[in-house]
Amino acid sequence: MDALIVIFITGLIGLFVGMMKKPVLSLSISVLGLISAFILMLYYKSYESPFGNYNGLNFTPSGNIFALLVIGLTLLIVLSGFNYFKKDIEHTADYYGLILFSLCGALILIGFTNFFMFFLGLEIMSIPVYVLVGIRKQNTLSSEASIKYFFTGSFATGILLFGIALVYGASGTFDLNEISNSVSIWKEAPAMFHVGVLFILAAFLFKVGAVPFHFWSPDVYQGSTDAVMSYMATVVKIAALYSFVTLFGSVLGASGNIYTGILEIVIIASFFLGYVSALKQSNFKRLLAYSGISNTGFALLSVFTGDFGSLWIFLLGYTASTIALMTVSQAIEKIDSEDIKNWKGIGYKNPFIGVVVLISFLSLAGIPPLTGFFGKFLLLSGNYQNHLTLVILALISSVIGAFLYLRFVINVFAKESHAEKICIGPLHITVLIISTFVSIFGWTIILF
Amino acid sequence: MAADILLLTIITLPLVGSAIIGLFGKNLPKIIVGTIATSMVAGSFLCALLIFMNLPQSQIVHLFSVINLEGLKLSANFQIDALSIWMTLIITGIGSLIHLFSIGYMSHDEGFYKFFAYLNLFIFSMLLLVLGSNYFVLFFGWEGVGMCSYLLIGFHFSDLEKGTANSVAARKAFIMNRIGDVGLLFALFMLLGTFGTLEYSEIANKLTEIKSSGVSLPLVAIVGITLCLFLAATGKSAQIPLFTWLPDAMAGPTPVSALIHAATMVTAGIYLVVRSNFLFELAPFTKDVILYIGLATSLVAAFMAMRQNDIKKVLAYSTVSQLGLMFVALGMGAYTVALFHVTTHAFFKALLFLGSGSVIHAMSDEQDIRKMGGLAKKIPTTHLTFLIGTLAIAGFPFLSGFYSKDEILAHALIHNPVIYGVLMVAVTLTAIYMFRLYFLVFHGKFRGGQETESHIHESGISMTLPLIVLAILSVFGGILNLPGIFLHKGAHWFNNYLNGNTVGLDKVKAHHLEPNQAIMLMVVASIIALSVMTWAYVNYAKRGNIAKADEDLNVWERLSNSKLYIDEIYNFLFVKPLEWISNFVYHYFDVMILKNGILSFASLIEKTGNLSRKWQSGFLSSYLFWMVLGIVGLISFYILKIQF
Amino acid sequence: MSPSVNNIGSSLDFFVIVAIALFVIGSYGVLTRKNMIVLLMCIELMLNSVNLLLVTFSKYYGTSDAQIFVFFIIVVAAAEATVGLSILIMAYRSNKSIDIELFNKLKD
Amino acid sequence: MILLVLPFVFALAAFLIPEKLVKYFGLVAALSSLAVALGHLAYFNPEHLVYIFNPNKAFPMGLSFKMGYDGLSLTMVLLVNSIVSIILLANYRKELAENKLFTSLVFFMQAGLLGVFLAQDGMLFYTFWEITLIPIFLILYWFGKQDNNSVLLKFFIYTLLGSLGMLLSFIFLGTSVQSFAYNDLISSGLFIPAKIACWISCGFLLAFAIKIPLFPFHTWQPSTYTTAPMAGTMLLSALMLKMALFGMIKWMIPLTFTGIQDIKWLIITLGSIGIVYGAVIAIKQKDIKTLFAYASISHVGLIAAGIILFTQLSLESAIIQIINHSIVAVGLFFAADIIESRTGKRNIYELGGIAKLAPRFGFWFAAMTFVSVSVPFTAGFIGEFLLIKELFVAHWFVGIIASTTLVLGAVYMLRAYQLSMFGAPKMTQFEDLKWNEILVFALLTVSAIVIGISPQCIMNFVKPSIEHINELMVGGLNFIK
Repeated sequence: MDALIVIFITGLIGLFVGMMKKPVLSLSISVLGLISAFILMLYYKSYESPFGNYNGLNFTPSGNIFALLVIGLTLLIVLSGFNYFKKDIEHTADYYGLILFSLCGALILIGFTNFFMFFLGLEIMSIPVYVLVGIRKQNTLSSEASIKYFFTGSFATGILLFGIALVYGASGTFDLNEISNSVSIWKEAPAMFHVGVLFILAAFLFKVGAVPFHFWSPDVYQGSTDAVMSYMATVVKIAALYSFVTLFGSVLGASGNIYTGILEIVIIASFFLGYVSALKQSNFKRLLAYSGISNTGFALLSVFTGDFGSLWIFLLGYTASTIALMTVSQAIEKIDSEDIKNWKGIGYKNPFIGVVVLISFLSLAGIPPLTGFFGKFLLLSGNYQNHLTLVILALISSVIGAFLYLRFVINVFAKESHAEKICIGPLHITVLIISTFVSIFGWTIILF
Repeated sequence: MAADILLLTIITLPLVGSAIIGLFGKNLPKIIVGTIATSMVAGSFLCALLIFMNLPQSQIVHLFSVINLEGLKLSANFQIDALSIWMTLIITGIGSLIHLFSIGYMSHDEGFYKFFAYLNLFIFSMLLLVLGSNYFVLFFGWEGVGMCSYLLIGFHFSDLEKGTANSVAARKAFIMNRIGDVGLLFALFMLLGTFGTLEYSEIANKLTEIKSSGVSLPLVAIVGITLCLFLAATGKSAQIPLFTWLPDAMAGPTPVSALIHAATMVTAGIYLVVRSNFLFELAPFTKDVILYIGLATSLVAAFMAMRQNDIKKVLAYSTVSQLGLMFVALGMGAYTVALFHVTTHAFFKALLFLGSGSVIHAMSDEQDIRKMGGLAKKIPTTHLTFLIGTLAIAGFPFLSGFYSKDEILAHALIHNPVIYGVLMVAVTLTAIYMFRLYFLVFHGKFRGGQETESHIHESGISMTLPLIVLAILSVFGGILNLPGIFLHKGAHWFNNYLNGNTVGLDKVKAHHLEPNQAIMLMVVASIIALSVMTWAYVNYAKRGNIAKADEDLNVWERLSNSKLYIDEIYNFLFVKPLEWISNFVYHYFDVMILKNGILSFASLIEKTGNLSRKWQSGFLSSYLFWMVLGIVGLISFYILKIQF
Repeated sequence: MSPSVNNIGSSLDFFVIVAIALFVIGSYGVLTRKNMIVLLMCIELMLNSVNLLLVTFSKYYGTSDAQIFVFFIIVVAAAEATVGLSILIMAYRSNKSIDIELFNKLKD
Repeated sequence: MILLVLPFVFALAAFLIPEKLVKYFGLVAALSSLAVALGHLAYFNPEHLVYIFNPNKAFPMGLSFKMGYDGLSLTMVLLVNSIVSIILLANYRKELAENKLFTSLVFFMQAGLLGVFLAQDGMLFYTFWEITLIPIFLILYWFGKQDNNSVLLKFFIYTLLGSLGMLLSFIFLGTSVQSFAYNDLISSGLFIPAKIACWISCGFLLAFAIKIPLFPFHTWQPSTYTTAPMAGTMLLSALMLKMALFGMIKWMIPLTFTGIQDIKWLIITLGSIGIVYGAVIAIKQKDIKTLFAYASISHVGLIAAGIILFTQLSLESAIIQIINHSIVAVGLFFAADIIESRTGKRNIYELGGIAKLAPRFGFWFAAMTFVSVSVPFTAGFIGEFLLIKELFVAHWFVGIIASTTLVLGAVYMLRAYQLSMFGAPKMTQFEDLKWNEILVFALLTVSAIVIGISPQCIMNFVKPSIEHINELMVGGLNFIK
């Protein structure tokens, strides 16, 4: 709870400091704020918070690790995006302010106990991102992306609210525990409740980017800048997934037989559609967007088991690789890193980037020694009992994914190419080292 | 010294010889290399002679065990008994003579040390084959001999015009032998299956136990084993199905053909049948198969030899037909008689090959008899020894060939007069083509080129000495097994020597002709030999007509000259289809179905990739439309679920 | 206390039906209309239909937390409207038109 | 523990060594790891299992990171270390030897392979199985022919698809037994219904069949072998192949014995088809490397069919044949590479008369041809003799098909040797072998002969571990006669 407040305050201060046109200062303030929030969140159990606690937000132990992950990731994003943000002096503080406010929304989403807080968290998270997507005013693509994101987003909010209203109508309360008790009491739930649940499910599938509702993500990812895209692909997705699993994993689990059938179809569709449509992609960001869709499909597997640990490991692997790749694409901004053809031979000419790209793609593909594999392994072994076909299809789709990633790695490591040596800024190097370290040794966390 | 140490020296001497020459031969002078090789083989001949003098009862020497699991015991142990020692004597005796001969013959060849290393290795593996006390060691020697014959036949692989032909012949020999080896392999497996062991003595004892205990004999297994053994024998001793490699193997240098295709390797098949006589006795069906195939081979080979124009090809076909003769003897169960003919045949065939070698050496590597003639005066010793060899093989009375052929004919008469008749035809054909060869080469006027005539010279002492020794042996070889009518107590010394000591031979009942029939037989044989000699003398020496050129050969002569087109038939039946299948399978199956199949599957996925990319139309309204459609899908799914 | 649409008395039905009708009209408007401002208005319409629904249910349950939720929804709707309009102006400045069909450059 | 860590250390150290010294470093490092392995061999008693890393802490999801070796895996470790040192020796004179990246990748590969053979835990086995895929892929990609992207992709994806099948089976077994340790997996009395057991063994089969490669899954192999650099082909054919065969002996059959019975005859037929198929295609091949690749398909089909019979004799002779196949693969591909590096041509019809220009090469290439045709006194002779015997005992018809390898083997090997070596020389000069090349050939031939003469030393070494596997077997049904 206090971490939330600290972040909010840093956001405000950052905005005011922005007026003094010193980008480094606003960077340092937001980094400071984030680190202190991280520490607060780490030891939130061991001290009595001065602000007292509000029952609308409580961070369960599993929620806690997710919050830590989210804050850490924002820290990395803020650091890696600094080179881009400081280009137009006046607006650097806006970037940081908006990202921090959106982070507050994400934290609320991780700790919500009733629909009330859930709706607020979702909106606080989404609205700043609408603005962030369209921040490059003069660029038509980014304005088009923000339009698409805004309209689909608000349409989904409308549906979500309609769902919440129906659920409220059926159960008479907004609080999750009471709903779950009443769900367990009803021997046969009223039709209105189920329709409401389905509407909420639809809104969630949109937010997460699963198949029937995935159309926005490739366009929006392509339109937004690298830093914003990495933020959307990691923090927004984690928060949405976590709330999805809390809601549908545990709370509405009792009425599970309705939506498991639908969810399976959605997962299988997102497996294959994501990787298959990424095969012919020539734009780097769209490729990552499509692979993001399939990885969401993988993450949704954890809804059946409601197992937060395996979801965490998987997301750790996925987000570490995405952050690393996006930082690399920011680092080699000079050669218009959006088109894959320009990536040819980069890895061979500067080996550090080559190694980072290799490890992150292998971790995404799920090659064993890396975190990505253990995430998938834990998810699959949790689900193989009653969803065997799902597991087999997951493996087959991950082969297509491996083919996709490998073709990219081959392109990056091509020997005879005209790419030249690129020097990378210190910030980028630190971010890359941290994320590669996480990709390689991240899985050892399951041993403690 | 104890027999087993002698035995081991016999085996290790050639191996040591080939190792020394192989490693250091390059920088040793030629004469030293030659003497080392010959002395090694002569040394093992002497040891064999020592063992032969005081032959102990058959004794097994265990060297080391290759494999011993509870289910399977295979060990390298060797055996001394009459059969193995006699074969060693032949191999090492004639082997040393041939080594002596090849010192002179190969003196101007730059691969000199390599040649002797391979020869010693060949003798070593032949000794392994013969001295082994179980089929496993026999199989070791069997394949080793095949390998060495490949190396030796393809020895002149690098000379410019005939190089590839030599290596193709060597490859053909190796593959044909390999087909025979597969047969031997199956025989071994079936033996292991039925008897659980590969030792000769143990198998023989098991057979006697089964026979005495009245339990029904595993007849099907035994017939199977014997047939596979016979298939192996045909591969190695060039019988009907697998004999085409022997004439082509003449591509190797002449001492090689002498050693391999007269004295040692070709006799391996007969040794195998004689060694496993206890099995063949129980399979009358296989014995008949051997009989008829032997008969067919001797006739066909004799016919082919009639019109061959290469001196070594004629001798090669005569070897095949003599082997056919020996297999006929084996078919009739006359093992010792077959072995006697092996011995005598080794003598005069080695003599004829070495003789032809010195003729070729004299004619500076010219092998076509149409370019020779009237060499009698120019190379007298070769001429004399070659004449003795021809007389011996043609069955001239009182020479070694006469006695051994007579024994086989006697057995044929007893067994079935028809076979006797066919054999007589084969024997006469042999006499005809041998005398034709002799008169064309040594009599009439010289048909070769002017400068080859000037070079003709009698070959050195190292080449003529073995010729003389072999000539003496082929004259007095017959006394080994004189029939009863000549001397009473010493008669059939060779048969008794063999029957006494080898496993299973003593149980074979020997049957003899009464004296007057034997005399009548000998008279008939000698009359035929003499009449053919005079006819040949008249036809070739007196009227002086020579072998016709290829164009004006009449029908049967063209058939005989072109080897009844058997090579072309084999090529058509086996080689061409194999190559066609290989191409077909590779192009259609491997490339078409498997490789392209998978690639097309991959491109299918990529096409769907294109399709699903198009689905992303870019219009906001279509996105929202698909969202609403998704929700409708969810609700309808829910409603359907509620109904059922 | 398990209310369902058909047995809580006729008065609630009318409000729910009106709310659902409003919601459907709003979503239909979002799908078909070309002009972005109209789109914004239709989204607002959907949100208001939800407010109506919430108020009727809170009247039925007699508790007031749903009504507080309605206020929050109105506040959020306002925030969204402002952001939406500013994005709209930005789009107009770069494309000189606010017709949604023109914005289809981002595709593959 | 040094046994496994050493190659990793060398791989990293390779980057620090200056360019000139890398090739000496490579040789010294490979030999020292071989020495360490021999050290382990010195005081190793074949009866019991030696653990080199045995943390007794209980890990989640049943993972237990146990590492250790018994007779069988120690032979494989020795094979890996010696073959890697021979590869580096063979590579000594080529310019690739100077390349730091190449040497470190080779040592990475060695570490992965050792991991596979030393793993006593299902997941660990699977992890190292995949790790080995990365270095070999990079070697093939950077040091192979330039335009081999599609070939490499097919190779990587093919093996990955197979290993995912194995992952599924491991997950199924591991989670139902609550532990991935080898001893628990193998001796858990868990009863799997026959149908599912068959699916599990099919999962394993998919992974191993693609790696071996068995008949229908082999299309990646010839193209990958031809485009790979020499060391890459040797690593692939001599060592990566053995992972699959070792996996069959140690993991596939014991773990899913009930399932294997249904697909046993399927594998035997696939193996025997592979024998004839590989040999027949090899007969008419023009490119010498593809010819040897198809030859290795034929050799390996026999081994795979032998292993599946799972009798004491067939397993031991399969191990001898595995060692023999490594020797043959390294020798033949080394000779093919010598021809290619000196004449630039690989089409045997364009070659000719090399034996006249380079007699020493002619001799040693002949020696390797005879070892591969399994002439007596070579390991191949004993291995093939016993394997064909077991197959013959299993079913006479399979025995006959297996025995065709003798004849067809002679046909294609001698054809390749004779077309390239004999006849009139078609090229002007072909400089003869240097000292390191002769040393490699000598080592290979001598080891083939030594094993050929006394296979008992290996058989005794491996026998206790096979009996150990059999005792631990589910239901302990003692079927090894």
